[in-house]
Amino acid sequence: MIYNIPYLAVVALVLIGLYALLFKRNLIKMVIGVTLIESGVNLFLITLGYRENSIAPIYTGSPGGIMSLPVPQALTLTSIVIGVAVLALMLSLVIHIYRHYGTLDVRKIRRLKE
Amino acid sequence: MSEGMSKIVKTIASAAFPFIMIYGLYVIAHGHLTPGGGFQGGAIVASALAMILVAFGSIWTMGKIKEKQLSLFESLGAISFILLAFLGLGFGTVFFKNFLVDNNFLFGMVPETGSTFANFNTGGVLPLMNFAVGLKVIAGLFAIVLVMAYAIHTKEEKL
Amino acid sequence: MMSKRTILAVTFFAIVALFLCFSALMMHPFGEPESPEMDESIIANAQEETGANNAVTSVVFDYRGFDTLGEATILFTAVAGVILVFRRLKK
Amino acid sequence: MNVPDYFIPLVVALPLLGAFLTPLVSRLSGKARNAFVVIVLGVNGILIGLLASDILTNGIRTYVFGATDLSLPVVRILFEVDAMSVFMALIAAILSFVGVLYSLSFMKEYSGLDKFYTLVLLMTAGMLGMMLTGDLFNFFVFLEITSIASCALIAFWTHKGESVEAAFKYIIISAIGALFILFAIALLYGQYNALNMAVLANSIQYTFLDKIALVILIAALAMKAGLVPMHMWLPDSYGSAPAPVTLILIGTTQASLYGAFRVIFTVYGGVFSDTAFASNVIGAFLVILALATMLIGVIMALRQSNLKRMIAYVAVAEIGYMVLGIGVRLNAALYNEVTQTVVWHPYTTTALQGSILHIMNDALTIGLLFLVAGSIYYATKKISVDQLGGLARKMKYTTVFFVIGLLAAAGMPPLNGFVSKLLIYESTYQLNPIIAIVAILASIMILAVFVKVFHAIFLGPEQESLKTVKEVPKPMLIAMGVIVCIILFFGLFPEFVITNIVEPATTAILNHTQYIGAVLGGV
Amino acid sequence: MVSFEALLESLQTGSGFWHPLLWGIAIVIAFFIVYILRGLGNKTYKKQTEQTKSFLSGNPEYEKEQMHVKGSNVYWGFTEVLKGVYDLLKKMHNGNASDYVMWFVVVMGVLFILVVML
Repeated sequence: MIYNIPYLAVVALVLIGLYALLFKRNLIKMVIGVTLIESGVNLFLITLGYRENSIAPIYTGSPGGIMSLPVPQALTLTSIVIGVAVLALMLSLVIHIYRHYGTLDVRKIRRLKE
Repeated sequence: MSEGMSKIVKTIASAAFPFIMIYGLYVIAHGHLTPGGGFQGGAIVASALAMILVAFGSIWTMGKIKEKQLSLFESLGAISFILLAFLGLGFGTVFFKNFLVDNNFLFGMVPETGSTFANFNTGGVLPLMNFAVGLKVIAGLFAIVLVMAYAIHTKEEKL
Repeated sequence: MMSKRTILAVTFFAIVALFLCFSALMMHPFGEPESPEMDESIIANAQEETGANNAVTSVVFDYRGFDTLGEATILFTAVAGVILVFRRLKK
Repeated sequence: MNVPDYFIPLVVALPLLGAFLTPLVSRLSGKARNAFVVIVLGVNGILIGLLASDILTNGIRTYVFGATDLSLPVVRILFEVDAMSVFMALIAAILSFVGVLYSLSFMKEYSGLDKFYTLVLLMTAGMLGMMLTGDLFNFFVFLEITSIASCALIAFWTHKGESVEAAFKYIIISAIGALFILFAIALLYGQYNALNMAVLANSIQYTFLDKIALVILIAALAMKAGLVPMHMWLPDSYGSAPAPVTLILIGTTQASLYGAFRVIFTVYGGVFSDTAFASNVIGAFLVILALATMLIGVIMALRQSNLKRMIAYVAVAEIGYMVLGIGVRLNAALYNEVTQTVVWHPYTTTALQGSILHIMNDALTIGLLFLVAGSIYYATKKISVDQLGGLARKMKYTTVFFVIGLLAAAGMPPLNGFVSKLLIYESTYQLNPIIAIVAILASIMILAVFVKVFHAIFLGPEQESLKTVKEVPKPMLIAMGVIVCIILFFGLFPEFVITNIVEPATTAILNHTQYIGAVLGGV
Repeated sequence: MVSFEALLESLQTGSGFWHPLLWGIAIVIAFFIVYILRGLGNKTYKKQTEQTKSFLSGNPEYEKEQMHVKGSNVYWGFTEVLKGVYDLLKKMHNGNASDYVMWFVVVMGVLFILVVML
């Protein structure tokens, strides 16, 4: 049980992000929510790769001993870059939305409905 | 902000710029030996360029380099990366084959198993891919930041 | 007085939160992944297969190099998209 | 015929290389860029055709990246191509090639075209990667490529607030979906320490965490595929994107649907062939959602006045038919106590055949209708149905194409929509007559929608404001004609298509042991 | 490569069959019947008489432009009857981006209850 605290932190991050997406009205805050979910997933991947008192999987001058799993670190690297790309595109769209609508309130950005 | 920040900031930024640059290039170059690699080092160098952008303002920076050239650099990096993969198909047998390892050519050596010292001349195509990805990430991230910072100042005309 | 939308959102948000917390408690204990054959074989063979001391780099560029190609492609896509969105519109 | 192994990665790598080269080529001239893009996509289509002809006859093939042979445990990314994958890849090839051909003259007067073609190529590469890969994380990466490229293309007309708004909604939706998919992949990885679909399908045990992962994957992929009630992003983005982009967006939506097929029938296929109850529950839920999708799609389409939004709601309704096949297959699983196995009625296979064939038919017919709507916009600069009328005098070819498209989309014989819908009706009638009745009612209402559109746009006296309308230029007509030819072929020779393309795909998607054996050597 | 007979097989759908050419033949026969019936009625049809004019309960006939029914007025009665349904769907289809995410959460929660609890 006590060993699952990191997973609970992951779930908490994801849920905070979902909360921001569901109940916040500012577009910037919704973007922050998306990035929170993304960081939660990245933390989850990194958490899966950890082993008890292990070292980084790098042989250069390594003191020896068991190494932590390398694959989740690679996946996290990929996921971080993907998150950067999505964030850049979302923010540039937010800039354009502000130019067109003059507001960032998600309830007023509803030209497309029904 | 379009004029950039005060003289102190500009001076310190231009003083710190080369050191951050060298550190980022080091991280890129030693990606196959130490923690780091193309993405991390590229992010460091791009942050140095972004510091210059913040200090001197986007108008001045856009005067120095256009986003067209940056996207050109980026596509060059991407092309070299995918060409390395195609060379694996050519020299080796399959796509993404590490065709340089263990043939005593460039980066061709193989370290002995276990804890070793850093030997730069190892890794096969990995260092080359690191360079390609580093170039790509530098150009890409800086292009994104530059374009977004420049777009704040230009009033878009409504059509 | 909460609106219908708030009630619906809160209810199902709570349900999803409940199940995600359960899944977090059901995970294997932190720090003891069971039977990682794939990563063990990578750690064992990374040096002589890829010639790199950094196992993470050998995973990123050799074992899962195609993912890295896709990742670089995603950055390329984002740059192209941002430049497209902020392009000068023809009169 | 047999093709060499390197065709398999080349199908994805060629559009990628083309996309990276497009900024350099567009430095030369616009014509060179257009020719380059058309050549790249044409060659890619030829490669996909050869690969498909090989796979459909000789069966499943795998390709390992970075190693000549596959060493266990599976540490490398590998492509695993079976008949279902090449079936989807054919759709992607047709859609992307026709879309580029159409946009040669449709997009001519706009700026930023080099980035446009780059993103189209990237979108194609992402779709093909999603369809051909055998690795879950690789699937996620290509899903993100497709999402980002299509989001940037939806926002192409940045001078319209609607386009930017639709793009923002799309990127929010796809980011959430992709992140939850990654969460589910991480759950599976943490349990089985594998990312390969075949390895996961071999070692899956349907524990609590597997159920969580299954739910998240189904929900996220259904949202990306536009299932009610998660369909609201679809009319927005379809309605406000340029027409060729909309054509390719249909392909991305169906790539997500293919992901749902793959997850349900391959990764969790062993589970559903052991326990009937779980598959019955999920199947019932999917059937209900599919019926709701049909009805809400057509009912909303009836009151639209924007032409493209109307067609987009009809596209939502068509998605219901595809999901109905999955639902029927899962819901009709019976547990046989004597043999301790799960058995299916033969009509469930027929239903799945119908829905798989309907994927192709929907791509062709709805794509054709979107192209016609785009050419009406190109000719008149109007998209509202109320401002149009009497165009049949001016745009003869477009009128004929629209008639063919509406008859095919409404499932009128002898066109292709009728064949797949006939299979779906007859098989679902044996499960429950109400389902078939609702499906028939939905397609009748689709016909009503399009009769309304046809009357309002093409018939009637010619309007004063539309005196100067001319027929659209040649490339657009050629692009629409290509789709019409394929539609007529599919409609006139149904048995040939089903025996040679659809049945291999259905057997491949249902036979998960073969998929596992191709990687793990018949474990 | 493809034999022509392979193209002309009829589709067996478990409990029936479908062949486009037979359908085409049926259509042709139907056209003949319609043509014959039309010929029977055609002799009692006199052109250039007021038999051909449209009779709007004595009112004069409008021009063609005003006679054209606009797109959103077609099926007016249908949308009137289904007004309740349309009000519900309008409330559902408000273009609020966070509602889109809310529906995803709703479906995920329902699936959680269905799959994990049962």
